[in-house]
Amino acid sequence: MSSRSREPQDAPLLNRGVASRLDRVVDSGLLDYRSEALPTWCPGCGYYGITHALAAALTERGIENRNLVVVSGIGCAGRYPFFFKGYGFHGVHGRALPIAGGVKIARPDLTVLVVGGDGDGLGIGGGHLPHAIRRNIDVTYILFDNGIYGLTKGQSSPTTPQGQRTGTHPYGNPDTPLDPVVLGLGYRASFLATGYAGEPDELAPIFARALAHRGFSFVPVVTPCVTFDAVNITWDRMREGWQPVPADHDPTDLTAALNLALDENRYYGVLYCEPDRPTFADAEADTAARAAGNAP
Amino acid sequence: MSDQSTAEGSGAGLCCDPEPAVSTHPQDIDYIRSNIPCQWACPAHTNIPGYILANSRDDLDASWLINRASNLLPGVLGRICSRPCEEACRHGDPDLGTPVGICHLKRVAADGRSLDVPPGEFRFPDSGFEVGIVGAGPAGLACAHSLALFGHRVKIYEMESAPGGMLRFGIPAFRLPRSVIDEEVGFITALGVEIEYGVRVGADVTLADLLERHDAVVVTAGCYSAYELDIPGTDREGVHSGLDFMVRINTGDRPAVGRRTVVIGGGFTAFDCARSALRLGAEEVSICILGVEELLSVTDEEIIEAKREGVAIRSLLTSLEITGSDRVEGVRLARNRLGGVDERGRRRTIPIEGSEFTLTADTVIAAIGQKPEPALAGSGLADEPVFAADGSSNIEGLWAAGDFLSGSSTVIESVGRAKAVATRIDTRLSGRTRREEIVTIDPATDTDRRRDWDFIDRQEMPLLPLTERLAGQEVEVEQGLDGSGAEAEARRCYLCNLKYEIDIDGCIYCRWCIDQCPRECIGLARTIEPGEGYLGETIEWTEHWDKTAGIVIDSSRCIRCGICLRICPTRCIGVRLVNLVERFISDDEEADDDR
Amino acid sequence: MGRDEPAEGIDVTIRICGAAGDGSLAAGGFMNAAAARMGYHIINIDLYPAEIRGFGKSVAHVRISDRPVHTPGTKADCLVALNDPHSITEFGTLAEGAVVLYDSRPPVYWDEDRAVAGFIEPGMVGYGVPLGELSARATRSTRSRNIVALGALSGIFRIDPGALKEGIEARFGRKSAELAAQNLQAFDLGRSWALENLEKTDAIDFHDRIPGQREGVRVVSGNEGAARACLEAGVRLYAGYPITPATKIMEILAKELPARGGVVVQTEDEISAIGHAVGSGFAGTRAVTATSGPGLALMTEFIGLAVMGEVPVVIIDGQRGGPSTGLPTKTEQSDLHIAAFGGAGDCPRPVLAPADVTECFTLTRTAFEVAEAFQTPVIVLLDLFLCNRTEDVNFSDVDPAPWGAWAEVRAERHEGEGSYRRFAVTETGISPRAVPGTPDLYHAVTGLEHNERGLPDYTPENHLRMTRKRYRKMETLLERWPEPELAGESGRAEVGIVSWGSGIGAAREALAFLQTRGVRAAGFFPRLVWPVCEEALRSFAERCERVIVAESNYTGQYAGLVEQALGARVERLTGVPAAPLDPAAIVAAAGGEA
Amino acid sequence: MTADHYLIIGNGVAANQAAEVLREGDAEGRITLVSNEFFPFYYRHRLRSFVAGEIGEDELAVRSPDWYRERNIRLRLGQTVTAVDLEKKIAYLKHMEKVTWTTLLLCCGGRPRIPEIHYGYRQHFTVLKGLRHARAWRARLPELNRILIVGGDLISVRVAETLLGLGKEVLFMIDDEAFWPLEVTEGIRAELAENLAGRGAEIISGDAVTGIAEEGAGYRVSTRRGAGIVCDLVGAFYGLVPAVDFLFTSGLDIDRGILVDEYLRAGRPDVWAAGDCAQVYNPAISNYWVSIGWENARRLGEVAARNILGAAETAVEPPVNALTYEGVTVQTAWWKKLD
Repeated sequence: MSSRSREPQDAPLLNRGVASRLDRVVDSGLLDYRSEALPTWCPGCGYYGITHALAAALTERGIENRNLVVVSGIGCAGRYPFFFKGYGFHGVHGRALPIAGGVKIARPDLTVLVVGGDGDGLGIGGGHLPHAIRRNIDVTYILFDNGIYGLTKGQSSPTTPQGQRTGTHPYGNPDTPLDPVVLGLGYRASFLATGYAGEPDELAPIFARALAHRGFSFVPVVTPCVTFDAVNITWDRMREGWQPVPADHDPTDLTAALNLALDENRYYGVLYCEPDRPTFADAEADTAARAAGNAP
Repeated sequence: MSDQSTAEGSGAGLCCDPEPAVSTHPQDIDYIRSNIPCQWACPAHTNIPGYILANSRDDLDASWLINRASNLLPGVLGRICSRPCEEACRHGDPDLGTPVGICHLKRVAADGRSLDVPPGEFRFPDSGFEVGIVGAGPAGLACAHSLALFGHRVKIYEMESAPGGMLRFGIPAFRLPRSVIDEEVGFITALGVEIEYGVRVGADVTLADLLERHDAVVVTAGCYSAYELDIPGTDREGVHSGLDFMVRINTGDRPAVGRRTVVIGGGFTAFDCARSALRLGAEEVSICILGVEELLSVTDEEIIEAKREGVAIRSLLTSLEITGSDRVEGVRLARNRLGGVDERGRRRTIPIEGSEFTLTADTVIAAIGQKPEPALAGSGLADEPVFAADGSSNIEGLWAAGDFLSGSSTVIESVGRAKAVATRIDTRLSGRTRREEIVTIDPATDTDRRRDWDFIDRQEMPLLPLTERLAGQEVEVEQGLDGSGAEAEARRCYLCNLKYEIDIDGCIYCRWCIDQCPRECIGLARTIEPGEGYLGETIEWTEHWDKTAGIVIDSSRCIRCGICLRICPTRCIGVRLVNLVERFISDDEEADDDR
Repeated sequence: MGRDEPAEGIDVTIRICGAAGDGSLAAGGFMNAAAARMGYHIINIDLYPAEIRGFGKSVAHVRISDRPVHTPGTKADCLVALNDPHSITEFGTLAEGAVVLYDSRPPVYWDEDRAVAGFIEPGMVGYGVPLGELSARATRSTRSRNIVALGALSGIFRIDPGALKEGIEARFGRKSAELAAQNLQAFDLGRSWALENLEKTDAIDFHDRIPGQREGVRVVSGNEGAARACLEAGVRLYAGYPITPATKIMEILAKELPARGGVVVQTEDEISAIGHAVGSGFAGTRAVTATSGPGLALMTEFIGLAVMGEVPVVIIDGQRGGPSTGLPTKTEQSDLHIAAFGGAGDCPRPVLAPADVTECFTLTRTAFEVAEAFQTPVIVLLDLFLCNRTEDVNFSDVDPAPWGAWAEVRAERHEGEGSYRRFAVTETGISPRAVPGTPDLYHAVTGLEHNERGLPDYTPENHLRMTRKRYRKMETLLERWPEPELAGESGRAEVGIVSWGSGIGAAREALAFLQTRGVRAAGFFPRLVWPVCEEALRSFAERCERVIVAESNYTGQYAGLVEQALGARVERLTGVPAAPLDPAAIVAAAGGEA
Repeated sequence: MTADHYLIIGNGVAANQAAEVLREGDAEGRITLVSNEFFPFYYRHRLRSFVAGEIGEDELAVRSPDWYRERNIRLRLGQTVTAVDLEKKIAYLKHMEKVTWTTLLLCCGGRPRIPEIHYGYRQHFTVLKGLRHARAWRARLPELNRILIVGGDLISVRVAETLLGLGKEVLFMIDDEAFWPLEVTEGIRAELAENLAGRGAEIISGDAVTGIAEEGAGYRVSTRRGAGIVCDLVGAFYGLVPAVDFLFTSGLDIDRGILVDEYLRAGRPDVWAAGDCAQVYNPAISNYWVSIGWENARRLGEVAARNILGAAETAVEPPVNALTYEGVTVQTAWWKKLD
């Protein structure tokens, strides 16, 4: 053993402050958005990464649990309200957005978060998305896009790539997958950001901005299903080709956003944001004002 | 580690420092205690996972050298070690099976190496100091070896005509062939250590003379004086002291034993005497012990083999008297009950009144322990030497080590402690500490251990058939693990010198590692109470999601299977190689560092 | 039941319980297939959770007998515990003296109240097998604990390992030869460990005997039977949306249909699914969709359209516990009313309910004929228990049309005066139908009330006339449909048992038991459950002192139809145990001692 | 659950007697019996008749499952305790379960002893202690003609008689290791030998087995004197050793058996032992003493239970010359010469 200099050593090297790091997590407030019961998603599920980032974003926004409502549909992601501390509404398959709209219209003071999977949001519930966007209801909709139906054990979803073999497409999925980003931009969501489950640190500020946005904010997040998808979105493959939205990107420029969305690289961050579009509540207020003033 | 480049690319925080580091922090040293229990249990702190890994990579030379770095007698200790390491081995935890055959693997390397001599060891330049050592037993040899490495000139004064001390004169050859001793002593004398035989200190030369001649003198004269049974009748013909009995046999004598031999005592010597008596033709041999078998310090294998050879063990007996006229006719015994624990941590045994009876015997061997020779009479010194526990004495330059200092102990304890004494002597002579224990922390890769290796059964030591054993004292009973046995046994080691860690900052709490973990060593942690020493035992676990501050690996339970590292989706699990090693601190490099 | 039978008879019920992911269902599958191959009769039902992991248990329930059996048996003779906490909740299903096989090498120590071993009562037999360790030895993981358990079962019960190993080899061999070899090793380790280490103290013994391999016998689930019917019927289009427990039908058809010129469309929801199917029916090709209660509820609007438009379409409903999402993994017979009545308006359509796996095939097959013959949607009511349970079936022995042949009345060319009357009022109510592509017979199908030509007509006279026409088709069907199955006592009976669908198996076993106890009992087991065969029912009721209607729902949905038909009250054996009907409950209701 | 939990390890007569007495004295406490045998409590002395085919397995059972159910006693069969933690009061079961207790009663009995000197070929010995062994004997009996019995504890003599009664050829080798744990005088030994010889057994004395090898379907046994005995089966009857290996890590005082005081307390709070596994000093014979036999075990089980419930009865009685066999009295003490 060659010797090295014997500098005075203050701290142990093996246990590098694990205890204080745990305390830091507790102090951060991240745990305040968790239920007591453990999530029942499969161990290794990407949803944990999303959930972790979401907690960080809610912490950053300082949103009180009591003022927060999470609405979901059916599917693995639909379980989220059960693992969350706050008000949740676990609705029926594909119909989360209408319920969320009802909540938000009735109680504008609440923060309403909608979560759901790709099947729920783009398949059975796909018809609701454009209309929720059109009304610009002030809710944040996070789409957990894992490209598969996990809860029913691995059938094709609207974002399953063409050619992928699934339980319902044993010879390969014949359909072109939907791209929720292009879709959202095409529907002209007033806010659209993207991300993936592998980097909670990058995802959290994106969620925070979505929550801050006035109007319908749509955030499709790519996430792996470790149980029923071994080929498309795996933890390793999910990371491929991502880079941050370029610093010079103008998020108010829809064409630029669409160009990014159609680029073969994938960008995480805010692609499009139209902060001043009137929300449904704004429009209602307008209507109310017109009605009050009998203006035409 | 293999994952590092990609992990860095993705920005995931890794808990592994890419750079190697060393630590002397007490908390890091303490980590070894709960995490590499075998190494900590070894009095010489032999790097056991290190050499077993070398074994399993079929690099027996490396394995042997790692062994030699801590204990200079791997061939000897690979046979007759008392194996405190195996008692501590994690593989022997109740839910994990049986300990790794650490000792047997040591022998595999010692017997199977290709090197004839160890390659050049690190040595300090000649210091000009001269050290005299009294006795060429394990402690004397260990002292001599260390002091030679420190650059001192060493001369050993040995009263017998051959080196080894108790190894040669106490332990029977059927357990330890003499050629093994000769070879390993040869590596020490090759460093320039001189041994003068046939010199009895106190008679042929006094300690005062030696202190004149040398800058320091170490007394490692061992425990050559047998405790004697303090009961009537020990002067009858047919009564032997166990140590004398063994020394006679080991110097070529064949003491006569009768048909019924009774051995009194329960240590290795008692068992050696009993088994030797069988080889000398005794028909009925029994060992009378004060307590019960469970409390004996000898290994289970020793007990089983003695019984297989026909030795009977009689428990809970106190000897009261050796009966007979001129010759021994029997031993009068009383039955004991177990009492409390004495100040040395041993169970008391209390004779039961009215339980006396006599066991017929024509030979009685009393092997109840040894003590240092009352020697040093005739030391020629003005003051009576008084030794402290650390080996120093009231007389400048006079030291002691080994059994002479501590009382009868095991070979590995002697070696381990003698090395420490040698370091202290060197510090005194050179004026500074030139050898220390450090923890080295290195980046590591996952091992390629397979999970099914955890279920390999402990490999049994091939033994000579009973019929061939009793043919003679020289026939070695244990044959050594063969190739496949050695390979299988080496695979069993968990390699506890690996440390798997989760970087909380990179964790998404997905619990995949917990799900896949074969032992409940990963869990949801609420907090870690600092406590004393390493964090190990003070993790506060939780089952609540809203209380889970982090997912933590309890290294003191981890069996190093590596499954968590391979499964972690955010690659926030890393592995480091943590070794407790000793290093010499040389002047040159210190000078370099100062620049 | 069954364990009381003479000793030489094999009638063993095994439950393999695990957390989802433990492979309990796969193990049950291997056991079924092997037993059937060896010549035993089997009934199997898999009970699985909606969630993949985390919560919920999954249980493979296998009954193996050397005689034909009608129910899965109520009490199990053996529990294979692949997950301790879940398995503890299974003890209520065990027969006296049952064998419990548990994992003696779980990864961690269980606390006392979480370990199956502690719940084994005196009189039961507990065998601990180190499943995890043997699995790790064979496959280096815990994946094959289920296979080890199968091996152990084979050793304990002396079940000839040949057929089991063939099944394992075939299944894993599809993935890789190495995987097959590893799993075979897992099986062998389990078997030899059991043979070498366990002291057999139970009485179940197959004596390594093979009763006789039956040619052509396959292990088939109700879903597979129904899917086979679709294939044999020459279905052109299957449109569906995944839903438990019917998804399997879609998955099979997705695999099998393309090669036979058919198409499977996975639609975005059930609304779209039945839309596709109705379109296909209108176009003159056979179409089908399969769903469960929530999907059927979504489809009711389209069912109304198909009734109104007289479009043939087959809807298979695998019933599960409701209402709403309900109990997605539990069986129930509570969709009868929505099947018969769901939707807007007076909306007649036939509802068929098979009694066993073979009938899932034959009756679904017949449903296509009836749909076309009567130009109507036909609802086939399976239930989760029927969908998922497997039985040994030899299709070469099965009469594919036990309910007669039904011919479609097609209009091939224009006859008579005026324009083509697509909805001509006839004596039978059936109007010759033309499909697109047929020359000259142009018309429109609409959901609006329409006249014989298919043109909107809201007059009260027309509405009454056309409603009568649509109901007339049901009367014709009743006239032509074979007599319902009458079982047991043919003369005067102390008790008459009426049941339908999967309840018939339990009712049959109960009836047989009652007769052995000297109770004069008769059975009425219809397959056409709506419309009700009133005449046959009336004459049955007249010769029975009591009539009990047994079904697995809360309100007695069929009993209500029976009472309506008889104009008298009947006894109801109902309840929502979220489990198949229990023969013992029927016996008890009939006043027999079980 | 705050009530007491009496955990009894064992399911022999001592264990069952203790369970019965405990239940009579404590209606509430939980009582659990754990036995590594798969069979319910059975009459051990009827095994000989079972081996001979005179009675069936059903005639061995002492109690029906209902007996336990009615008394709310949990009986765990075929389950093995691998370790106990006396501090935390947890028993670890081999199938990885932790069972906590408030009172532990060890009635773990004995297992057949094979002297270590015979370890090289122990796999060729056939033993007879429990029903498991009896089943094996019974299954093999029809094909056995010539049987060598070595050792020579009390059971061996009875088994030899049974075999002779079935017309089998019996060789009986009274080993130097014989009669362990019993020690009998030369006189008794001679008497037993004479008795067996009178029934047609061939007695071999003054010799010992040194090796066994398979030969054909049977065995060839080599002896110290150089004999080569060919036989179909070698029955080993070297007595029993207490089955206490699982307690070695517990810190409990164990010699041959669990060392207990006269009240059967095992030196730790709330830990007791009774039956064949308990070793107690008996002043009347100046020796440690392990009682064997059904009645003794039953009595010890009863005493232990009573003492657990608060009594202070001594288990040590003057030796009653526990067994009488064909007019020969055998002292059932360990390591005790009668002279």
